Formats: sequence, C-alpha cells, structure tokens
Amino acid sequence: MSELNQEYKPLIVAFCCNWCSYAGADLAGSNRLAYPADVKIIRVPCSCRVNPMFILRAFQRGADGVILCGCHPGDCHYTTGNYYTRRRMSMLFSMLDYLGIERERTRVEWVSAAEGAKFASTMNDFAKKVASLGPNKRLEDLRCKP
Amino acid sequence: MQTVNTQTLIERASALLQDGTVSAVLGWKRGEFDYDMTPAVFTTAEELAAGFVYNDFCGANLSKYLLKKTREIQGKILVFLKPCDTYSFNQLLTEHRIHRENAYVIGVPCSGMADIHSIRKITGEGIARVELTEGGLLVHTLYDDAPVAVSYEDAMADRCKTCKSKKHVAYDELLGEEGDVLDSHRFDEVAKLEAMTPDERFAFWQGELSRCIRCNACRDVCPACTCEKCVFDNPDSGVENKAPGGDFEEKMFHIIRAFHVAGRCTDCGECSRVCPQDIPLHLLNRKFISDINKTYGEYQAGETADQRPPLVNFTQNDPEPSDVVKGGHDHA
Amino acid sequence: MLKCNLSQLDNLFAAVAEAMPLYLPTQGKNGANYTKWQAGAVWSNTCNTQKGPKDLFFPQSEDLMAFKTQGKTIEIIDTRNEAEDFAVFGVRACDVKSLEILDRVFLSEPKDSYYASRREHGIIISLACNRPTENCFCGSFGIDASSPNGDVTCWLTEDALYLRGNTEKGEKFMALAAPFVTECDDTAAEAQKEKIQKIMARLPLADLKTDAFGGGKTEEFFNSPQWAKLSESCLGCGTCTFVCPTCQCYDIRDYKTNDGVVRYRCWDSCMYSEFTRMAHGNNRNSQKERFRQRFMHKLVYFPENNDGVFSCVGCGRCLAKCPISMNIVKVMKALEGEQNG
Amino acid sequence: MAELNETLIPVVGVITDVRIDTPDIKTFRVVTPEGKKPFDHRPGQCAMLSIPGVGEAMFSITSSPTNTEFMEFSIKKCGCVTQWLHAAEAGQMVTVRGPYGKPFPVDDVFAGHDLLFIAGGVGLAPLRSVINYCRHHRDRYGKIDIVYGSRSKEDLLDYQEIVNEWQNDENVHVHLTIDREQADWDGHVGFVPNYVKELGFDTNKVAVLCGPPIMIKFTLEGLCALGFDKTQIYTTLELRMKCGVGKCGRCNVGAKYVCKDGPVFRCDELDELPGEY
Repeated sequence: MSELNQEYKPLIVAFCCNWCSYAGADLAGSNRLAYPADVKIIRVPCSCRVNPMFILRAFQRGADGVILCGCHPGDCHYTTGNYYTRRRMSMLFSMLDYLGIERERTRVEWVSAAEGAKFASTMNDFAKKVASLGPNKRLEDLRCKP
Repeated sequence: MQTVNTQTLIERASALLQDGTVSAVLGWKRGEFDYDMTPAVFTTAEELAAGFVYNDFCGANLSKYLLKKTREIQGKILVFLKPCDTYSFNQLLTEHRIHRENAYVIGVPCSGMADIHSIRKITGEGIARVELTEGGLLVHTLYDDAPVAVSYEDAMADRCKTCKSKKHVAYDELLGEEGDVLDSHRFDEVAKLEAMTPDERFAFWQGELSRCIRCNACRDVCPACTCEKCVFDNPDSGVENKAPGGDFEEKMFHIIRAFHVAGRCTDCGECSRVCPQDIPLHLLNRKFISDINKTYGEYQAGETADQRPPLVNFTQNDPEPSDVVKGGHDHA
Repeated sequence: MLKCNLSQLDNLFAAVAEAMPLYLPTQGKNGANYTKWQAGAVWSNTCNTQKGPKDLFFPQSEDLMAFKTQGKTIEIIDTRNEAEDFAVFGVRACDVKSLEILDRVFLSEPKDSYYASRREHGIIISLACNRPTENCFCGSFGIDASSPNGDVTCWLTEDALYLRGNTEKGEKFMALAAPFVTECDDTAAEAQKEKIQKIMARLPLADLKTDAFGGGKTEEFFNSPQWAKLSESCLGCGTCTFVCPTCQCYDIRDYKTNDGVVRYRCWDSCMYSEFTRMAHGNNRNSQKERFRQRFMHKLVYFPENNDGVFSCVGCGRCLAKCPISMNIVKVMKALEGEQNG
Repeated sequence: MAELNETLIPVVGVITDVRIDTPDIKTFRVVTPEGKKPFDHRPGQCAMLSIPGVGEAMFSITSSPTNTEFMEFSIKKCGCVTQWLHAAEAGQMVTVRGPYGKPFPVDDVFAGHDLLFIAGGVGLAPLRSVINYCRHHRDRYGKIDIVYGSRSKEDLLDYQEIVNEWQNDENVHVHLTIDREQADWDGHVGFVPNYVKELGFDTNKVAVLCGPPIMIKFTLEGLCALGFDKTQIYTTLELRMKCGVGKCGRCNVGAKYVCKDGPVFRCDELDELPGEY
C-alpha cells in the first residue's frame, strides 16, 4: 500500500489570494523551490472570494485535496477579508469532517508574499498528507471520472 | 395538549378584525382529517368560524409567509406564532425581510406539537380519527375496534422533544403564560455523530442524503432561505440543478444550504418536518450552531432582532481552521 | 390460480432474483420503498410505498446521450442500452394504473424508447391491498384495489399468496415461481377480494366524486376564485409531483463532464418557478398559476386528451407528503363545492 | 436499441453560413455534415437546435420546404443558447432534431385564397417559410399581401430578400413600416396594427399573424374591425419547450401543447384556450 501511495500523485487545487499567497507562489518559483506539479493554483482577488461552493466544486471535478492560501490575519489587502475566510472555512471544514470527509483533504494556510519557502513546504507537506489518504472517494462525482 | 384552543383564538382574531386593528388573519385551516391543517389567511369572522382551527397538529411555522404577506397587505396581518416561530420572526426582522409595521403578532404558548408521522410509527397506517383528550391522544384506526392510546410524549414531533425555548422573543400580544428558555439537550444527537469514526459518519450521511429527491421542500419552507432567487435555481450560478444526478449533488446541495443559513438558522426544525424522505436535515444546521457556540461563543439566531450573525462577523483572535476541526478520530 | 404458502415466499423471491432483478417494497428508515431483492431482504406489505414504482421505468435522472466536442465539431454518442428483464413485486392497483397512464404519454407516437424499453422488459406482479390507508381514494378513479391489473395478480391471505398470471410476460414469472406453488381454486382469493371491497367502501374518502371533472371543463374551472385560496400557502416545492406516480414532466439538461457532455433528463415539477420561464418571460408567473396547472392537468387537460382518463390514481401520496397538507382531494372538494353551491 | 428511433436524439448539423440580418438577429444556414438538408418539413414547423453543454431550444424553420438544399433559422439574441449561436462562425457544428408541430394549412385552407401576412419584428421568421412556399407555388394562391413592420429599417429582417425578390413578384404586395422616422427611409412610418387599418384590406382572404404579443393583440382587433372572422386568421405561439413532442409537460395552454398541437393556431381556437400564453 505504501508503495502504491508513493506512485500515486494527488491532484491539489490551491486557491491563492492575489496579494500575498500568489506572490508567495511566484517567489517559490523564482527561487527554484520545488513543490509538486500536481498543485493547480487558482488566483483569487482575496481568500474571502472563495465561496464554499468553489471548494466542493474542485472536489467534484477531481481534486483530491483543496488548500486555501491568503494573507496573514491582519495583513489583508482589503483589511478584513481573511478574517471572514477564517470563520467560514473553520465552519465549512468542520462540516465536511462531520460528513465523514477526511479532514486532511482541506487546509487553510496564511502565506505572505515573502514566504516563498513556506509556500513550497506547505504544498509539499499538504500533497504528502493527501497522498497518504489516497484518491478522493467521498466527494467525487462519478460523471467526471474518465 | 395545547393550553389555548381554537375558540380562544377565533374570538381574539374576530375582535381584532372587528375593531380594525388587523385586516387579515394568518392561521390554520381545518383539513379532511384531524391532523392535516393547512396554513391559510382569513379575512372575516365568518371565515374564521367556518374553517379556523388550532390544535396539536398546527405545527407549521407561519413566520415565512409574512415575507410575502406583510408586503402585499393593506393594513396589518395577524399571525399566531409559537415560541420557536418567534425566533424566526426576529431573524427575518434582523434581515429586513418583513415589514414589522404590517404584522400583528400574537404569541401562543406551545406544549409541543404532535406529529402524525410519530403517531403512525406507533399505530401503523390507516388513521381514521385522532381524539385529543386530557391524558393523551386516542387514535381510531380503520382496522382496530378499540382506539389506540398514544401519550403526548410519544405523539410529539421529534423537534419538539428537544425544544429549545418556550419563551416568545417577539410579540404584540401574548396569550397564556410566558415560558422559559429550556436546557434542551438538542446537541446530543450532534455529539453522538461527532463521536463516531469518520467512516461511520460518512456511512450515516451517505445513507441519509442519498434518499434526497431534491423536491426543495426544505429550502422552500425554511424561514432563513429567503433569497429572491436561490443559487440552485439560477442558471448563471453554475450549480443550478434539479435532480440528484449522483451522490455528489445531494451532498453539495445540503452542505451549501446549511452553510448559507449557518448563523441565521434558528433551529425551528421545519426542514426535517417537511422532508418527504425523512432526512434529519436539522442535524446539519445544528452542527453549525453547535460549532459556532463552541468556537465563537453562545449565539442564538433570532433571540433579538438586532444581532450580527457570527459568520458575517469576526474577531482578530478567532481560532484557526486547523484548531477548530480537531478532535474526532484520525483516519486510518 | 396458484397458491404459494408464505413459508415458501422467500424461496420464490430467491428463485426469481436468480433469473432477473426483482424489486419489491422493503421497510427503510422512512417507510416502505421499492428496493432490489437480496438474500435476507424482508418484503414489506405496508400500504403504500413512499414512492411508487415509477422510478423503475422513468428514473428521476437518466442519461439520454453523450457528446464529444472538439473545436467546431460535435459527435453524438447513442448511449442507450436495451433494458434487461426485471420483475416488480407487490405493486398496488393504483400504481399499476399509474403505469398505464404513463404509457399514454410515453408510448404514444413518437414513442419514448427509454421508457418503452423498460416497460417492455418489466414484469409487474401486482398485489391486492389488504390494508388501505385513510388517504386512499383509488375507487374514485374506478380502480379496484381488490383486483389490480398487471402481468400477474396476487392476493395475500393469512397463510398464503395466491397468484394469477394475466399476460405472456406474467407467465415468465409464473414459470420461475412454479417450484414453490401448487394449483388451487379461487375460493380463497375471491373471499379476500370481498373482504377488501368491504374495507374500501368504508374508507374516509370513499365518497369522493370525480363527475364534476373531465375533458372540456377548462372554462368551468380555470377562472375559479378558489385557486387563489387553495394555492395561498403552497410553498412551491416539488414534493407532490415527485411522489406522484403519474406526474411525468421532465427537463432535459446538459452536464459537462471532464471530457465531454452528457445530456440527461430528470423529473421536473410544474410547481417550480422556472418551469416555464423563457429568456423573454414566463407565462405562469405566480404560484397560483403553477398550482392551477398541476390540478387542471390532472383533472381536465389530461382526460381531455386521453379518453376521459384522469391523471390521478388516488394513491394518497400527496396527502401524506405535502408539507402544508394541501392536496388533490382538498382541491377537488373545493372546486366541486363551488360548482354545487 | 440503436435501431430504435428516438426523437430526443438529434443529428449533427453544420452551420455553413451566418447572415447578419439586423443588429440582434442572425440567420443561420444548416446542413448535415454530408451537405444535405437535415430533414424535410412543412411551412410553420419548428426544430430543436442545440449546442452540447449550452442547451437546446426550439426555433421555427425560416427556409421554405421547397428549398431542398439546406435549412435556415433566423434567430434573435435573447437567452444563453441564442447568445452562443450569435458568437458562432461558419463551420460550427450544432445538433438539430425535428420537425415539430402542426404546420400552416397551406395545401388545403390557404389554397385558392388571397393571403395576408402580417408580421412584426422577428415575427417574420416563422412566416418567411410559408411566404416563400406560397411564392414558389404561386399559381395555387391568389393575391398575396405582406405587411411587415419593425423598430427601424435596420431591424427589418430579410430586407434584401424582401426588396429584391418579394416585391418583384407578380401579384405580391409588400407593405413595410417602421416605428419611427428615419433619415434614409421614405416608406411608411407607424405601428403595424395602425398600418393594417390604414391599408384596409377586403375580408375575402386568409390572414396570418406573427409578432410580439402586444402587436398580435391589436392587429387582431384591427382585423376584426375590418370585418375579418377569427376563423380566417392564423397565428403562431411560442412557449418554453424541452421535448418537442408533448411529453415534457411545460408548453401546454389548457389541454393543447404548443409543440404538438401548435405552434400554428387559428385565432378562434385560441379563444377556446385559457389565456395562459
């Protein structure tokens, strides 16, 4: 099983806020810090733009893990956006857990524009955790499977 | 058994119609049987006398009808609200969804409403007549010669067994005695689910939600679901859907619906009452309520009409999602 | 007439299920529903199932075809499969009749091949109702609950199930049942029939009349002031239409999968606000109009187009399920009362 | 199963030509990938066009049945399917199924009669098919009058065809009108219903009406004032449709389904139906 898991490359969707985390991802790239190629970044104006439906939709369309990155609390470009994100995602992730969906499949991480290394290590760590869970079976839409 | 009866309410409503305080009355209309009342509007004392009824089967929460009624009515509409309904009423006021000046609220005490489904579980199908007596209900079936006695406790709707409050939080006039907020143990069922393993929880919800037929009754009855156009009806939302196309769609619908009312749901229990497939939808809403209470402090939606719901609020020291979703069990 | 002792019934089910999928009512969390028989399943004789057998012939959601698109080109893929033989046991008289009503819609030209295929391969084993509920009023629509149609008709007594094959398809089932049944005369079944008829006569809704309704009555009822009152508290949900065994309205929608498009159809409800909405308007804008459509269709429009047959079988599901207890019986009585009074 | 015919399964069509008719109406020419006409139809019948993933919608076939080469649809930009179509270029495939509905009674009721066609805006689209059919079988009909109006000159559908072909036909009289004065317009100005009254037709003919509901309402009144009987007047209806064959249950007006019993109705038949259209 562990061998299989090493082979298995999970599909990760990362919602990154335009002002901090996306720039952080950029920095990780320009510093040649490696993170898995199966992390698909979706740029959003602010982490609080991420509607819970986006997260479910990502799982429906084949994501095995969804991570949401934004500015550190207090640093939001729009002053308070990420405070709302924090509450919303706390509640949503708790609900997903309640429905029996593995909680390691979802994560919120605050990554600033200067934290290229944190971005890379976060993605590496998240991808590893999700890989150990195997493919997402509990929030999949069979119609989207090949 | 309810402490106020049909006659008391008709008399009061007729008087208010007569003196011009109100121009219409929102209540319940007698049905074919003893238990199938339909919410209805009455405009004259004759109409009230002919069809108005109030008894243990008048469980429907009338507050949502005020959305439309208080906007279209000339004058005031009288509405009878049970304690739990007044929370919905307040919440609707908070969100500026009803015109307060066009509503005249009479709070009616409630000792718990009976539910025909609870009774059927005891007596079986074929209920010819239900007699309300001092000691309980006497259910006459089509098949047994002797009526079956059912206690009020057993006949009660599930939501009433964990009633959170007998206190009216909004009214213009109150009939009977004011009650208290109760220590209801309504989160026990949530805690029971939380104590399960993720696999068990998944199996439980998969079993429940897979019965969903997407009739939208839960949404349409919900006093917190007041959007002019629901995302699930909006072709531009990308999630518009009519039928459960697969397991995913049902989960998506119910998670998102519960999320949209999180912090605004007063836990009136209408969603579970109307579900034709008997899905315990209130357990989703209660999970949010319980999480909000634990994470951001006790909050009861609708307690007053000027609260800021917790999900459109924040503090700088809120816990991180990773700290909130903790405990439970590790996945194998 | 054949007789199967109740002790043999599970063996009979097992033998049939061996040969083809067998669906029958079993008790679930929310009451009885049709499920596929598996070893250990317990058949439920409760009257009636929460939903009818409609789903087995006209599922709530089914794929019609698929498309592959690339640039400007489109390829249509016919994904239809011929249905396999299957049997449905325990179908009540009302539900058998409801299928005949669906036939009038789906089997009229041009035939709906999806429905037709399932209908052709489905064997209906009907069962007389020993314990109808207070919500039942099939008699009002001329349905005899003591003697349902179907490919095979069954009667249940204290100790045995009596079977009568009606059609060639039914004989297929009878052949599978053969090892578990014995020949008998119809005394027991006739006695059971009589018993049921007596019960039917004293049901609370037994005197509900349909005479006032039927084709050609549009003018009489369409502008009735009753509609506003009746529909006043309607939530506009789809419960009544989805539990109704004769409601057949559907929507056709496209679903974009990750590598193509699936065109599927799903049940739709005339109670929904966008049912008739077009880009430039909606001809049924209020819930009153939508509510009226549903009942006018069942009581006037459908009979007008179908030799006087109503699109209601009196199964009572909408009575049991409507969140606000508004239903066809109340509608009929109100409209009829208005006419008489 | 595959051999079983299924009306819901369409055939592929290719848009070979897109003609810009007015600022919001384009006419699409559709053939099969083999270059043939997708199927035969009668004047007034409709077809379901769809773009997989976008949706399916019912359109009247605007080319005449006598055209055996291709099919044309004049489509106004309105909802999501039409918007998508308006963005399409030649070579784009669509799917098409039909024909659906009851056609105009061109071979019996119309035969031997003078005809009066009255259209407003995109309402000319369904009439174009029948007008061209009658023009093709010119000897079967008497005098043909066509009253057509739109908001402006630019909004007149098939303007080139009207001016270059219809007006040159013998015994075909075209009366054009636009709602408001316009610099390069020396024709009639005014609304269709008034123009019809001004023109004052004799009643010994069959009239066919199509256009926005408000235009139909007033034109109908005008025709009746001129002495027309409703049994002489035909029109077409449009409601939301999904199946096209009277099964999906949404396009009914009373007991009639627009997709199956319509879209062509005689005006006295419409009076029998509840006013839910």
